[in-house]
Amino acid sequence: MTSKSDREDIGARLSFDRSVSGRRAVDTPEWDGPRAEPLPEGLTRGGLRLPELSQGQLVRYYTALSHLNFGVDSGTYPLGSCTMKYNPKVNDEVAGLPGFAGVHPLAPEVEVQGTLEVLFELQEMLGAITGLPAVSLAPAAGAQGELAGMLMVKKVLQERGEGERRRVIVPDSAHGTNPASAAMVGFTVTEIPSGPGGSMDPAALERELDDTVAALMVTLPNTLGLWERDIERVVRLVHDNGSYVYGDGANLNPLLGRIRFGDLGFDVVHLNLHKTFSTPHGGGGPGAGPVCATPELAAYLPAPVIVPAAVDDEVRFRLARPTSSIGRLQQFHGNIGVLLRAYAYIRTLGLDGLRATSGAAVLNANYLRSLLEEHYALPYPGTVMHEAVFSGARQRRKHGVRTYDIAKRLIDYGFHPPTVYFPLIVEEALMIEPTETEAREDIEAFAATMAAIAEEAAQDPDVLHNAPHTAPISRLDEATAARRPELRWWPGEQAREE
Amino acid sequence: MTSKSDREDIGARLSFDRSVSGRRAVDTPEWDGPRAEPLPEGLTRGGLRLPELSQGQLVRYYTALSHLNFGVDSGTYPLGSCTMKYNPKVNDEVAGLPGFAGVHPLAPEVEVQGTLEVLFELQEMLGAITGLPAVSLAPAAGAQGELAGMLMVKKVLQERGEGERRRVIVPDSAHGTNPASAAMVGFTVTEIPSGPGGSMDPAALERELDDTVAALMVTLPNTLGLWERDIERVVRLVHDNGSYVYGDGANLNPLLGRIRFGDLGFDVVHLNLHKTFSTPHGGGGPGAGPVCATPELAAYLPAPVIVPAAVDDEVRFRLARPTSSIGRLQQFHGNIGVLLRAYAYIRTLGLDGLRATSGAAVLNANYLRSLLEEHYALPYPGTVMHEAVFSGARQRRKHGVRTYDIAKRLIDYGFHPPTVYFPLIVEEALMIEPTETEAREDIEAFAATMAAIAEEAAQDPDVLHNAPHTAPISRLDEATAARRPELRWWPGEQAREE
Amino acid sequence: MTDDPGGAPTPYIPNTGADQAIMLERLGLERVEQLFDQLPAQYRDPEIELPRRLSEAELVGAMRRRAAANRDGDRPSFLGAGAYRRFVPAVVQHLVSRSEFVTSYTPYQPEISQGTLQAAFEYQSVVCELTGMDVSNTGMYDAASATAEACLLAARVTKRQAVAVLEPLHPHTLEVIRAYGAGSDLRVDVVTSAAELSEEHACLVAQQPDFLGRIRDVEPLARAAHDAGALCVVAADPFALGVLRAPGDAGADIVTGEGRDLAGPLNFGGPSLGLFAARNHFLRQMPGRIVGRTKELHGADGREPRTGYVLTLQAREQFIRRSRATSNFSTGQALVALAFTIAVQALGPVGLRCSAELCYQRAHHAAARIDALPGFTVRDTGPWFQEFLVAGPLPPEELSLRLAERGIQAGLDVSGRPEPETDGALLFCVTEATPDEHIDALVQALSDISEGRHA
Amino acid sequence: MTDDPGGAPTPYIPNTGADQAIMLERLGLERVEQLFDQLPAQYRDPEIELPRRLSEAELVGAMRRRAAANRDGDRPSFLGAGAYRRFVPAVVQHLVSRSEFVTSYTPYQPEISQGTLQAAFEYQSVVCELTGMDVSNTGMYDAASATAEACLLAARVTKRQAVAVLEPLHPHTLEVIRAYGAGSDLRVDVVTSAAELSEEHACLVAQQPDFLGRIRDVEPLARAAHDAGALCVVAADPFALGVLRAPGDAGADIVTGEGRDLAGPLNFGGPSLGLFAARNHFLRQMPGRIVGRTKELHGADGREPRTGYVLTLQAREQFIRRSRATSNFSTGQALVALAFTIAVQALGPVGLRCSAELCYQRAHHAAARIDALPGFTVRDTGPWFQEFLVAGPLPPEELSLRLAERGIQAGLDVSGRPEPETDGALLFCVTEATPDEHIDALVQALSDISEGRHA
Ligand SMILES: Cc1ncc(COP(=O)(O)O)c(C=O)c1O
Ligand SMILES: Cc1ncc(COP(=O)(O)O)c(C=O)c1O
Repeated sequence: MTSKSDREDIGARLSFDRSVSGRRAVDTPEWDGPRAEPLPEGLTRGGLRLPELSQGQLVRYYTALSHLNFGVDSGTYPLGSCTMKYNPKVNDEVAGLPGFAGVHPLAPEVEVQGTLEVLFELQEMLGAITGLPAVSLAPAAGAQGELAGMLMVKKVLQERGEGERRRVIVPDSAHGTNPASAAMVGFTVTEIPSGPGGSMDPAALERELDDTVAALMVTLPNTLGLWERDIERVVRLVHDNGSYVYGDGANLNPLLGRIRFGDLGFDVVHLNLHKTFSTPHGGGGPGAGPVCATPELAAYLPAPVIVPAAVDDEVRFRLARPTSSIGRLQQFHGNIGVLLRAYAYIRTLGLDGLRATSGAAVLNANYLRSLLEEHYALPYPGTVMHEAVFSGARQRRKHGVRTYDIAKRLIDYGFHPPTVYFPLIVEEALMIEPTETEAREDIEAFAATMAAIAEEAAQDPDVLHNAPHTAPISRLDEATAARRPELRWWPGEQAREE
Repeated sequence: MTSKSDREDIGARLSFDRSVSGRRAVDTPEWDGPRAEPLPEGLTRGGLRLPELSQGQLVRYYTALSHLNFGVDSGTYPLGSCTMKYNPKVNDEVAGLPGFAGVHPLAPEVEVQGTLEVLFELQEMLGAITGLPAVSLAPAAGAQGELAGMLMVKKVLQERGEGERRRVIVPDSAHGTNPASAAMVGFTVTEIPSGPGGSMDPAALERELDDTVAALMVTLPNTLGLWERDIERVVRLVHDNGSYVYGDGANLNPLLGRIRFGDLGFDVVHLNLHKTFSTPHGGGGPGAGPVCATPELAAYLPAPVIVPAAVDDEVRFRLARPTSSIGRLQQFHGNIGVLLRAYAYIRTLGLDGLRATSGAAVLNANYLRSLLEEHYALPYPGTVMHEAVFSGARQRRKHGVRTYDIAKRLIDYGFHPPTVYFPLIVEEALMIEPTETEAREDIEAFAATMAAIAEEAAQDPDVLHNAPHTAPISRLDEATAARRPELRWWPGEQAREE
Repeated sequence: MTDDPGGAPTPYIPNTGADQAIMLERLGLERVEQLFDQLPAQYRDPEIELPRRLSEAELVGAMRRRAAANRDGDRPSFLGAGAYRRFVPAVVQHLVSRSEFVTSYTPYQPEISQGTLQAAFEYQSVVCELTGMDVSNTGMYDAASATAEACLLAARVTKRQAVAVLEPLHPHTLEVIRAYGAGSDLRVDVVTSAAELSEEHACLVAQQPDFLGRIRDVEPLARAAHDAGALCVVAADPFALGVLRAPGDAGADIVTGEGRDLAGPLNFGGPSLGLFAARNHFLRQMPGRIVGRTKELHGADGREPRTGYVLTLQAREQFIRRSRATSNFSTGQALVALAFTIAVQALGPVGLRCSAELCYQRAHHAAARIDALPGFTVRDTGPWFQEFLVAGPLPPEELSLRLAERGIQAGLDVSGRPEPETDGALLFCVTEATPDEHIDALVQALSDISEGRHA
Repeated sequence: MTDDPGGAPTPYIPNTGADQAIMLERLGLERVEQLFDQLPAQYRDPEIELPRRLSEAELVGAMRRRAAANRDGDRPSFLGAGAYRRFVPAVVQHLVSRSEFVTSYTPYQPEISQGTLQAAFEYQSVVCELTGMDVSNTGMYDAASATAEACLLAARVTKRQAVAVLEPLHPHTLEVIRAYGAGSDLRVDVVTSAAELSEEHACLVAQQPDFLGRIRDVEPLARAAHDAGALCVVAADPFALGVLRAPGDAGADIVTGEGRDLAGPLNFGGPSLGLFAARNHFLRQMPGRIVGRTKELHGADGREPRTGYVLTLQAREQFIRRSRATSNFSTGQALVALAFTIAVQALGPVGLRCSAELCYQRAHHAAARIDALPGFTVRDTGPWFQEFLVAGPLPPEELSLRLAERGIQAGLDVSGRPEPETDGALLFCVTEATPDEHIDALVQALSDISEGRHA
């Protein structure tokens, strides 16, 4: 605890501002051997403005910053689409074993067989879980997985001589990375409206399908937390059109052990290991976004993939480059630390544990849905999968209270707010994903708080408008931040000039 | 951050109260081999009431508890006599190296040479620093070091045939462990009053010296933060009386590299490694309280000590039992983790660094003293060593504000209060030890706050009486806690019965 | 490292030469050294021989080299005898590393120490549940010193000047009782049966399981002690209490124990943690710190007073009662107690029982395999938990050496002891954390040795 | 593990059978499976072959075994080529392990994310200072993908469809540029001199130090790029920038770099961290997240509004602009960026310079010792930082194997490359963190090899 931070303007004093010339936080060794010729002057730097703090001061500063943050370990964090679940500490521990942590990415394969074995087994397990047996673990996050998948589609089409297929169809409920990834690959994005039930409208899809269509990108369950009712028909339509079905598998959590993308006919899917498979989110990464594909597309996977070596080889696993690989997306082999955690997670759950996980995640979401339904509008009623998207439209219209205000008010009650204003197709969206690691009583407490806030919205809307009241800082001026960006520390005078 | 904890009655809900039957935080392996004969019924236990929480719930609970605590890494913690300084993180890291952490205390010596080497070198270094070359690292804390030292004195006297020496003289400013340790060894404690300057009064000492006196226990610098002005004379008097001089070396920090107990004629001294040599205090341990003695007393040291092996031995260091050892004080060899940190600390400072440390500690204390002198009474004026003991007597008499209130008010300003009501000889004592790791600006901020509080005491004493206002909890009913002790969780009904 | 003479002298000291100059000026001084002028000049600034200062990177290198000079703790080991390798859940290290716990001290200011205090209350509750006792302190140095303190308590309350300790007891525990006892001029009688108790004895001390691994029936011991007007002190392995009868239920008055093994790695034996729990009756005679539950004096902003925790019953303690205190206890093993608490709670009632059960089964299975080897016998002297006596075709010392050649740490050589069953025997230990491969390696090595195959 | 069928199914799921029953009842259901009824029945609950479930202790054992199957990272290694072992101060790991940092996500709610946000602002400031740039994002996946994104940015702002990459460049970086470029149908021209630039090129990409370890003079490259109307993109090692001229001062428009090495251990290459900084001018074209400083809208309780940090300029980003975003960037490498920031700030201006200087001196000293060995030459082709080309008496591949037999990881075999100086050469790397003993071992091994002594 740092009670002082409640009063102090900690944000006004960066480490740079706390710096006193001559202080230092660590000693570094001195060179006492013969000195090499100094570098030519034109190549060396002048000054370097970095903060000078004693070690204790640096530790206090960052410890105090940590106290301004809310994490999953602080409380319920039902941020929809992000699967903010509790992540087992043992997975962090084993991922950090010196034997794994110490190895160089270009070490000869014979010297990294332990890591390669884990990665190979993880490929196999993800292939088994998705039903798409060709797996590359290389992408660093979901968005890079999408990029990989789209590049694969582009390349296979080019090799098939269908380079003119340059359109990608995306439902209007899709996560922003979907259209952005398609665009990065030079595809034109066609958004199609969702049907009235929240699922894709096969008719709308059919209208768009023609021989310019490279692929459909579809999120399953979709970002409304709903199962795509017509997914089998949709896949068939797309395939019949000679196009590919790309699956956004970031929402895999509710499907674990229940159904497989491969069985449904998907061609290529990315997963968000940091969401489903236990890497804590780190304030925004690192993550991992493996791509899983059909055997047909295996040759296009990003490099590297791990392959078993020939039987008589002295090594058991090798790094390989698929024959028609789209190439590398990173200098080395991906976010290994995240992959180790995912492996550990699957090993400690097994198939039963994975099924229990999806079951508990879906049950929690539906229980929450049922508790909240009377207090907030649910534009797409019925059974949800892992999350439920409510609308604050009623509160807005009746009481002039926005979803934004509801979110801020939740902070006062010790909850992290849900995702808001996404998906775009829901007015004043409140996208709530409890995950399987919240207890029944946590969900009930959250629902009770949401109900109390709905009541407050009616009785005393200003308490919402001015929320949060108990957070380390109150509402910030985001408009000015964007209009007159101040993006880095400058020394005293320069700062004033800016 | 857990903003909710500000409002919630977290103390009312122990892990036991959060328990739900059937939850668990870890999986343990199942035994799938053949089963041994079950234990006879009379030897096995019935139920076991322990909380059942999911792993995430357990983590959130203890994370929330941590947020209710203030540590050195949270801010200035000038708790006198405790040397609450910033402790380098690298020392924690190296003490935890698996090579050190994994070894069994009864492993053959040949298999633990790395640890024994460190311990041997640490003995040597502490011997060099104190000027008392015979060192045992075994005692687990300062108080156990005192016990060891007193047992040594008792034993050597017995062996000298002077078992009738059964009195130990202790100044009235001494830490409570001093008389308590002497008493545990069966000595009668005679307290002598301090002189008007805060140092021991040699005349008062002389009056007590006779052939029933086993030893004098003296703290250097003493608990008023003062150098004992007549220490040389005092030592001479005690020795001339055939008694031993025991040094409480818990306050070694200001003497590092400046002067040595051995040179001053002390016979045996304990150190508080956790205070001076960088083990963080852990909410109250573990610590380490080595005893350092003259060669005369070496044979009496507690076991084990580390000795170099014979030159032609295959091992370099051995555990040994001094010939007339008082024996073991613990089952094994002491708080090794603490000893490793002390070793690391001394190695990274060297003699220059140690001197810089004592210099900075003493300068900080005197700077603080000079800043506070006009606001609070300083019963023993003049240069202090590592800490300064003020008195809140003026505030008490004039404004009805006690030192207790001043301490609580400091919390509101983000500081840990100093030690209060100790030493007993200062009325309304405020014992302030900034340590060397506080920056000049921290000391100035603390002094300014103390000045502001003195002002508040005059203007608005109730703001002090009701402090703290911003802490996780307000003043607690300590009287009822002691009168009707509630010392453990009981299940529902039983709790009510109690 | 900056060579600017005005820079801070170490990374841990913020104040630079410029800072010091400002501070000295206020004090009317010119050099820091002047602050030490009152120290006797003849002894000032001695030349002290210390090794040259290392930078952080150099320190890490030096420590790694020394750590590497230890035998790798991951190799097979069958040493127990008071220190047991246990499975400690990963959450433990994670939570006890939080700097709010690590860098605070004894919770003198409860308003900003509720984390430490409430956790200590959890600890006391856990220890009471495990041991079947009414009250627990917040922990002591280690099991042996806690047991010695129990003897002192018994002597105080019974006003008797002797204690009886029941063999087989860990010889180091006995030594510690003797050392502490020497202070109070307590006679320590080593007995082999509770029948040897007399009216002179303040208490009977028994280890559970005993030093040779056997499970004791505490009830008759407690009865015998009480019959002699003495207390019954049981030094129990808290992990074994996952399956064994709580000593309190069997009549013990004080239960001590070692908490280190459940809290983390062995660390060559320390930091350790002494459990100390007793019947309510002895509360005000207990050594060590005790935490109590209470309420806020006033509810803030008109709310109900909230629950909080404080150090309590301090009238027993040295800083109040000085030479009449119940002990000299001050700094304890708080962080280890926190780790112990979290570990036990992470295991929970089911996990602790299953782990202890697994330990029992695995040890017995290993013993059976060894017993089946030609030339080896496991001495059967009643129910045991995790340690067993093995006699083989070679003298114990030689057997140990042969195993060491094969990279295996043998059990402790107990062959010199008075108990007949220890004749020619090593005390092997297998716990829930002993990997199967290690047991396989041991069985293989023993069979190789007995058949004269070379390492 | 509890075998009570009503217990929680895993340690991570709190709800027990009883909890589920209550929840199901409210939903009017009987079994959890019913919630999945809408999924096509024919594909429901497939049999998936996964290895059997492990308890925590078993997992740790399994992972330790696999980790042990890797070569020990503490043995001598002279591999660099884009991943460098560095001294990382201990405070880094300590601070980045704080769960408030670790278990939070992208700071969408600034009021309870100031820790992440303010630290990101520190990061942006540090990166700008090191690179000499005006603005930085909060970090990208790795240096190579950040460099590829820089090419895309250059193409967007220049509206040109080709980029020029200057050899020697890490071949993997080149591959990544090609892969990303394939998306935008960007032509990637590999050039060996800035003179090959033309009006078709959106940018010139140069590595600093270059792939073969030499230090580039960025100024003429930037001039050449600007003369061709192209941007100058420099992929720099941020550690080397402790002594090297900031690329921004030499005219670079965008600077990328790899932050992993200063943030922690190599981890087989990842998690990594891509630095991305640019001139102000390109701010609104930048990919990735950006944090800005602002004030509270209203000061609480009549106080002055305090300073806070927010994600800003989000109009560039995918979740707002979707297919017209500057990139698809979402989850990044925030925790690595935090570690990088703390490491650089812990070193501070003096420590970073001294460490980089030490790296330079140690590498040059090692090179000189190798060069002095009969049969070995260090190819001298200008100033270099920490990597150097060694040609020996054996073909590179064989030399590597001989060193491997001696437990030494040789430098990278670069002998197939077009540059004449790489002929028959290995690229050795020595950093500030390479222990002296390792260098001694290498020199000894090389001399043994050249004299035909056996391992
Ligand atoms: C549905 C969906 N798709 C894709 C992504 C992108 O994944 P990442 O953030 O790992 O790049 C996310 C998460 O942000 C997501 O929720
Ligand atoms: C002066 C003095 N002596 C002795 C002690 C006792 O040391 P410990 O708490 O380590 O037992 C202390 C600290 O509490 C002390 O400050």
